[in-house]
Amino acid sequence: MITIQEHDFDVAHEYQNLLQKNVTGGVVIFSGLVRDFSEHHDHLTIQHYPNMTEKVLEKIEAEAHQRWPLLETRIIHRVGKLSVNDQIVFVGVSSAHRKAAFLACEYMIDILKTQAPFWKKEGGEWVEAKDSDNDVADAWLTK
Amino acid sequence: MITIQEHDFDVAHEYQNLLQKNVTGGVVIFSGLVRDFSEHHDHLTIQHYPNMTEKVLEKIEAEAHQRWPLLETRIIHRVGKLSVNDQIVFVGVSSAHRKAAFLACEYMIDILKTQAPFWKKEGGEWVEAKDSDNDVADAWLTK
Amino acid sequence: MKNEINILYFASLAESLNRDDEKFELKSESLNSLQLKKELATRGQEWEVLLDPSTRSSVNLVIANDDTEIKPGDEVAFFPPVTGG
Amino acid sequence: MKNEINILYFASLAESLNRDDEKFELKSESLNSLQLKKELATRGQEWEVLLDPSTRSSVNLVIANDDTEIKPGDEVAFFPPVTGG
Repeated sequence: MITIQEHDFDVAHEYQNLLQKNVTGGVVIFSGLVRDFSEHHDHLTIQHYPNMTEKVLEKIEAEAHQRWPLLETRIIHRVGKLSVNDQIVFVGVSSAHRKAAFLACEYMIDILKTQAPFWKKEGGEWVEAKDSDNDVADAWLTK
Repeated sequence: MITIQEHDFDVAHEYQNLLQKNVTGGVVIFSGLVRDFSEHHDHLTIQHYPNMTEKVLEKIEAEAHQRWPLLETRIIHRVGKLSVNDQIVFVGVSSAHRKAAFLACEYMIDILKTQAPFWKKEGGEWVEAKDSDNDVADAWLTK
Repeated sequence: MKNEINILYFASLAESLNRDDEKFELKSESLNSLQLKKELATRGQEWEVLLDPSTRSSVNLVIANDDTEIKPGDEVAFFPPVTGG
Repeated sequence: MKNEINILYFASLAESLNRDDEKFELKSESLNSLQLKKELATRGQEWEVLLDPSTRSSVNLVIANDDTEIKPGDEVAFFPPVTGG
């Protein structure tokens, strides 16, 4: 399931939802937070392209299920105004197998970073995309 | 920090403890659970070698900090009698960098699986070690 | 109008072009993404950013390349590289 | 006794050897892990599992190999491959 929302998410709640009775062997969770990026600003704003974002995230989720034997997957991305220490993004995976859960979780956040139409503005400046993020996404897409 | 305990752990509480004000960019968590392994039994028992277990887990944690730029790390392993769906093991990592957090989390659970002196008994049978677990641990130790 | 498309601009592009969206009338039945960008770039120097290789575009919510066909009623978007997560 | 070591057994080894631990008197000042295993294996067929390559051992909480030296007062443990996590 994927959700784009302004309000915060609850890691404990999302963790519980990933568990499937009797079959879950492992859960891997990634949670991204706002670091202290500047002496001059303490908040950032996240803009997105509604409708396209949902479509891209759903595709990322579907692709992960195709690549690995997964049980549940969850992506949450916040938009709007966020402050330092706020949670931004949640990616969670449950599986019978821990390796599949690790790979799928890392895959989803790596691809999200380069394909999902979100843009961050820190203080008055739009954040620049990182080459390193493109490199890790390319590594997934060529294997 | 590492803990070996009979009682359950709380993922939400452990997650909060991994966060360091202003500097945490990402948190990766692995939680392992008891799957339904048999029609005939619904519990397992975990034995361990006290003192040596602590020593091995502390070494795994220290090695992870040496390999990657991490903030907090946490390992919890339960012992005693567990039932299907119970949580067994928790490995959590926080870092400024998501890639470091993913690598360290997977490293710690992979090495724990092959080096920490725990033994599982499902119903009346001792669980056999898996070659696949040795292979993934060897992959870390030769790079 | 029958030959209209909807164009959306996001993030730094919306700011530098001073708009979030606009209706745009196609002069032909269809054209490709590159032709649209070239036509918009004639509006002035600030519009040449659309031809910058770093600028991304989508047609009907799917990432587009220069050859992607655009038809009346389509939703086209232009944006800088994404920075979510 | 001055020349004693403590030996611990875990999991399937503790069951098949029917003990969790024992005091064991060294006949020499020191010996290596392989020598200890060979001496214990003379107790009977079920003890030969100690010489099985899959059997792990530790000396004073550190994983040992056949060459690891054992001295009076040491804590030695024998156990099958671990299966935690």
